[in-house]
Amino acid sequence: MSGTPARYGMVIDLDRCTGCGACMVACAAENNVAPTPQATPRTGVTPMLVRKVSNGMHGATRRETFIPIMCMHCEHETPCVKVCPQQAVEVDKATGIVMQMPQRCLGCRYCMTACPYHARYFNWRDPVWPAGMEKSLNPGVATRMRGVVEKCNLCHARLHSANEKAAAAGRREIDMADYVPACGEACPTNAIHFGNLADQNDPVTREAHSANAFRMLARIGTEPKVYYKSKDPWVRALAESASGPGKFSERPAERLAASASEVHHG
Amino acid sequence: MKVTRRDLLVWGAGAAAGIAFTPVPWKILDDVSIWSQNWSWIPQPARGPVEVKQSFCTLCPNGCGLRVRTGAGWPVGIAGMSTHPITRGALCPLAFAAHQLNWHPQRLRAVRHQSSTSSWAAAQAAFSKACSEGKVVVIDGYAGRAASQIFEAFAEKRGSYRVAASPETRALAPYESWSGVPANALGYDLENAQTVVSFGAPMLDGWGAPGRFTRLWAERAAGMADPQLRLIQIDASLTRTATKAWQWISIRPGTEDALVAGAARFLLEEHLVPANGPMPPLTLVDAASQTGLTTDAIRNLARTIVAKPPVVAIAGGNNPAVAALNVALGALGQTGGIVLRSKQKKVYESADAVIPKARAVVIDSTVPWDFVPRTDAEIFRFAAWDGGSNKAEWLLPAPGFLEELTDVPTAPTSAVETYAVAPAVAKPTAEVHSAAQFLASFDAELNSTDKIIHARCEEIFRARAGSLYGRETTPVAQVASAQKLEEQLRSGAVWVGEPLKTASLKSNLLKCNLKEWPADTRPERSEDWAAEWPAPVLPPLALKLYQESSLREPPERKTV
Amino acid sequence: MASAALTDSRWIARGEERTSLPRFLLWLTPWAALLAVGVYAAFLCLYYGLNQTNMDNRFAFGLWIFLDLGIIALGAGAFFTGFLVYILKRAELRPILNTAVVVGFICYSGAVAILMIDVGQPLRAWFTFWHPNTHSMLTEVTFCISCYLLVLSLEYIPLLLRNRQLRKLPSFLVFEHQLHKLVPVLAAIGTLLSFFHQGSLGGLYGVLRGRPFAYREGIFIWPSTFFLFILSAIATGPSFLMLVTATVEKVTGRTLVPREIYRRMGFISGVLLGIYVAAKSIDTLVWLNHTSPSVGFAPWQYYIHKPFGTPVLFGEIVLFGLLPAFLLTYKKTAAHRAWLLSAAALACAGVLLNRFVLTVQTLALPTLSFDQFLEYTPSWQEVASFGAVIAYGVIVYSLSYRYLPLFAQPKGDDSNVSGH
Amino acid sequence: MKMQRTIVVFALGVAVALLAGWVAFPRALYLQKQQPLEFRHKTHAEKSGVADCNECHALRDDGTFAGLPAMEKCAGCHSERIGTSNAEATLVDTYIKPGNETPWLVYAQQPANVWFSHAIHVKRAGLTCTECHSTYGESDQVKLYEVNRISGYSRDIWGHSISRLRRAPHDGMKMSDCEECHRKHQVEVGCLGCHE
Repeated sequence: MSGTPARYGMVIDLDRCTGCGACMVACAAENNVAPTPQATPRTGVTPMLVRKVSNGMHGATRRETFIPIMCMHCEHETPCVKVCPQQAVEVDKATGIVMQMPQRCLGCRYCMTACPYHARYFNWRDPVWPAGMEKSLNPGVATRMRGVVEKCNLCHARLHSANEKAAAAGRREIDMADYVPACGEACPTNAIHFGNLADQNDPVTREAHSANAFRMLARIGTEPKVYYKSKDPWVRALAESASGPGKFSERPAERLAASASEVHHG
Repeated sequence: MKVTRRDLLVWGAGAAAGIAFTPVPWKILDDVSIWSQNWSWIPQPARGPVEVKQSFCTLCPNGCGLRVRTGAGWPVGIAGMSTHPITRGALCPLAFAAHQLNWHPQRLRAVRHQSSTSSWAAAQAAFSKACSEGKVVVIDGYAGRAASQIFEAFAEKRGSYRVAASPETRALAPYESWSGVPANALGYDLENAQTVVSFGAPMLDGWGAPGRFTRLWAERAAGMADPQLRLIQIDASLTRTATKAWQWISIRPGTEDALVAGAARFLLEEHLVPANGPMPPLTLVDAASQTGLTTDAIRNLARTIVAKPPVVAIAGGNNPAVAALNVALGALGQTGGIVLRSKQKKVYESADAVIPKARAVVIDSTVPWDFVPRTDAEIFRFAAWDGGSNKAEWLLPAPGFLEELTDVPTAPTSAVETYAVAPAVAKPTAEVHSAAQFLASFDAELNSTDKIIHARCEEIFRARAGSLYGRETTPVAQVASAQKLEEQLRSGAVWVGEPLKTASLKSNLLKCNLKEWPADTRPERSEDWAAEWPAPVLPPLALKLYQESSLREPPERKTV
Repeated sequence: MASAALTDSRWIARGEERTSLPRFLLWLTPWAALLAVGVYAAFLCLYYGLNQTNMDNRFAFGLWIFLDLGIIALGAGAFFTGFLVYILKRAELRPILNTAVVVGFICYSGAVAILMIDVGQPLRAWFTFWHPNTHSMLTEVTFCISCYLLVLSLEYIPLLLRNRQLRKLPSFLVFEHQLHKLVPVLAAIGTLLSFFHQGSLGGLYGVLRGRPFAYREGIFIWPSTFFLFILSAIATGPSFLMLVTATVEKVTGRTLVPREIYRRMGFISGVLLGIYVAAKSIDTLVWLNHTSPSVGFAPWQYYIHKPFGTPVLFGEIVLFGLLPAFLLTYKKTAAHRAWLLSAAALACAGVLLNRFVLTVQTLALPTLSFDQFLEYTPSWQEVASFGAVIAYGVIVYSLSYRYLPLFAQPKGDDSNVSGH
Repeated sequence: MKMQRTIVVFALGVAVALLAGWVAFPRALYLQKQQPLEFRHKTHAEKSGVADCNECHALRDDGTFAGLPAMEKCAGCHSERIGTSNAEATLVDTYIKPGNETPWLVYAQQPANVWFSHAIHVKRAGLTCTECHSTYGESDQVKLYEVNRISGYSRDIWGHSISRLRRAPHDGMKMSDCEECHRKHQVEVGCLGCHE
């Protein structure tokens, strides 16, 4: 819409994340995700999902950290965009946002199998709010119906508002203060930094290129625009997969971790 | 001419061929897919103007600042109030979906008597009868509000007023008993502390005003190898706070007392602390064997604790040993320690489970749901949400989240006095009355909340101390009039009082003369954030945290 | 009943001996029941949504996709036989052509039906035609499968019109005759379409950059699985046809096609399987030593999660690949019907295992370093819908066998080839 | 003879289908609804001196579009009856005095998943109201409101021409109409540029 295309992205400082989950709740509220009593960790809709991971040790040497996982807004051969049969997913040229259009989606879930970050969610059932609670729905975000995929759209409703505000004020460029995704706004420790990676002067751009910054599964070459950073080498190693699945698992999976390290030895 | 079956077939074929050249199949195909995009049973947000209003969270006594977005007149989104001087825009996860609580399926929408639906008139009649027959006890959840004043005034004449203490207030109880200073006048000066030793307190997970310490930690500790604020977490397991602490000391569950005693003994013996307090009756070796640490580890911990003063120790609940450690460390009345924030607080009788002879007990909606008094009195319990099993004869629907005007007094752990006014942002979704309104209907002499807030504003204006934190920060001395001050407060500004001078603190107050080291007490352990959350009913979207992810353990509903 | 039986016999081709109507209905009953349960399960899925399945965000594809890939691979016999008969002029395979068409039609229509339940919003599925993403393998699959199903229907219609009663309608006879002339053209179109969708079904997984277990590097614009899928489908299609025909012979107690056809089909199947196994082995070696390590995935990590150990890979290549290829082509074993059919069964099992590994193992394996190996058990609704497709196949085939001249010589020769 | 009969019967089938599809179907598809009030744009422009659409259909300060004016706006003049028409009586007695909003049926109402910013189109792109809404603002009658029985959309979205082939310039507000105009003005917008 405006002159120079933006590349919105994030740097999430894992050393600051206390795993409180404020981003998850704020995201769900902003994006009109229904509270679903029947949902499980594998059937819920959590466009922002904080995962707890450990260094695989036990006792006093055990370390844990939290990783907010969301759509990484991949830039190169965006796996989901490439597979969608009916253009329900696209990379927006003006913003770099990987956009998911639930109204176009036919619910084939091919994109979900394509996403290495598991950042896509299927609406396994129609959203239901307790009677009256529909009044609390956030205007600017249409609710979804069952049978479609959804994911983080970088709080596009806020981008809309920022854009509209700019237009009303006669500006072409949005004021970045008007556009902060709900998760970044909610984070009590300021771990989520949102900015325009196309802008060399944006502090987020500098941070994304700092020594401790890394991207999940960077080697598969999808060029995510969500960066993480940590001073802990073991946390940075989470970006890789070669150290063996199961080692940093969320739930206690000693057996798996043990077998992985055995194989590693041999 | 006879119509044959063959004719019908041919006619049908013609019609079928013809229909393909009309809009019928194509328009229906299109409309049906549009129908599937707009199913009528799936609600969509209402259209209407969007506004932003400032208010304060009333789910717990900490009164975090909220920026509430409303759409078509209803709250549709919540964010932190970045101008709030204590929480600075940070909130706990529950706040972000709290606006949906008013439609929670467990919302109490009608008066209930002995579990069946009743009316306000019946409740009033019953309460009126009870008042005429005997004493009335009023139990408050957060003292110091305008409503609290109404409760106090009512109870003064007819019985007694008690306060159900929060875990943070309970942790201050030992200082209260040793110094005679009321616990609600004490606070932790975390803003100036350099070392915080937490014995199981969820410092980064909802302790105090949740945003306050997390903001401090984020600015002065997060990701730093040598942080300005050292957080040492003593926890049996790797809790949320422990994962992010500068140091995590893993001990056997329930052995905090022994660790405190061991560390304190070492500090006293080595004269690493100035105080000459009583010596803990536990050797380092005993402490080590109880906690499962080595003696060296305890020595190191002790040295680390005093390495970077000011230091303050914080317990997960009422733990006299931790309080004694603070006394030994000289953290009382010190900058960065435990400070007296106000001289004017009074000691309230703490509400415990047993209520002596009374005819009626009124429980305010701010009292945690798991508080169930053991009494023969008739219980009138106000609540916005029905948390299940309780022994109240009367359940009275109270205003829900942001449904009534209330004031927000100082948070329990704050180092400074604060005052704010939380305007109602949402229309009540049921016929509700607060306990204060209910009691006021029996006593014409009682002031209204509105009047008390007005009086408090005038009082602040007259005192000319502290500043107002709104869009900009204004010292009270520069505010033109009491009316202006009230206007500002009513539109979301926060008043913060002057911090009391350390010197004056030391000279007259906060001296704990410990005769002997407190005997072993099992500290109340706060294992789960949700269990200690005062509201048993969580915003429905909190499901994301414990059911749709493995981020947290599901809350255990406390049943009595 | 008698009159019903009388009516029934009017529909059976002249000169054919078929079992009595009650016996036939008895045979159909259990299948009809299975179909009914499956249709009910499918209704539940359409009415309440896919929460009726045990699929989830992590196992977004389940039993049904395995079914689709499996039956489409097995149904490849239809286009391949058409290709052999009409394009390569292998007239000796003609007796099996009708069966091939019916089997193909069943497999493809079954797959499309399951796909319509499997997508969350079937009412919007036509958007793929209106707003196609030409880069998506699924678009290619959707276009080709829909078109090929149309082709199969057109190929099935002449067969249908050759029913004794329908032949009485003169205009139908003309229509059938005209349509029949079209069949070689249809076979050519079908071959082209099948070639692409069999390939793109393989490409479906091969392009998944985010799933290094499935990801394969490209040859031209397609990942190697594109070609492997075509090869494995045409290799096992004839084997499946052999199995179907042999089963029908067993059930009816008749000899329906000349023995020679089995040997020929088996040989074709075996040779192609051999080529497939060789290609698959090369592909696996390239993937294990180059593709996967280059994106940071060590090959061993795919095989540490039981039950997906290296034996599965071994089974795919040797037990269900090399072994049947040998048995089908080696003269001594190919001469024995038992060996031949066992080998055909192994080949079919092999292609099913391959589709299973690609659909299920791909999703079960973790990608992020802190992910878990995932498990998934289909719900009864998924299993019942799966069963319904099989029941549907059996019913359609049974009806076709009973009322259509499946094994008759085409055009002008209505006598039974079986010599009965 | 037989062939002729077949052709006639077949043609009859085609004719009936064409008639049903082009004439009966559009009538059956749309449900006609009455607006709650008889409103005349022209009268308002002439008698009350409302010169600009903006005066009633205003942009708010944050750029959002208020759409139809709230009851307060009408009450500004119509706090008591002006004139003697039935509509006037209904307006004052049913809506203004009890403080109810008029339940207007909005012709150009887009579904919830569409985000259309008047501010961007009017202020940034400089479109005039009539470019999309035709000259309805100068009309002397309320239009008939028709709603699609299947999709629930106002007929103005698809447009009044059922074939959408030979349409009046402002007929239709479907996504393809938006796209057409965007293409014409070479403004490229992604899906979420206009969808919520």
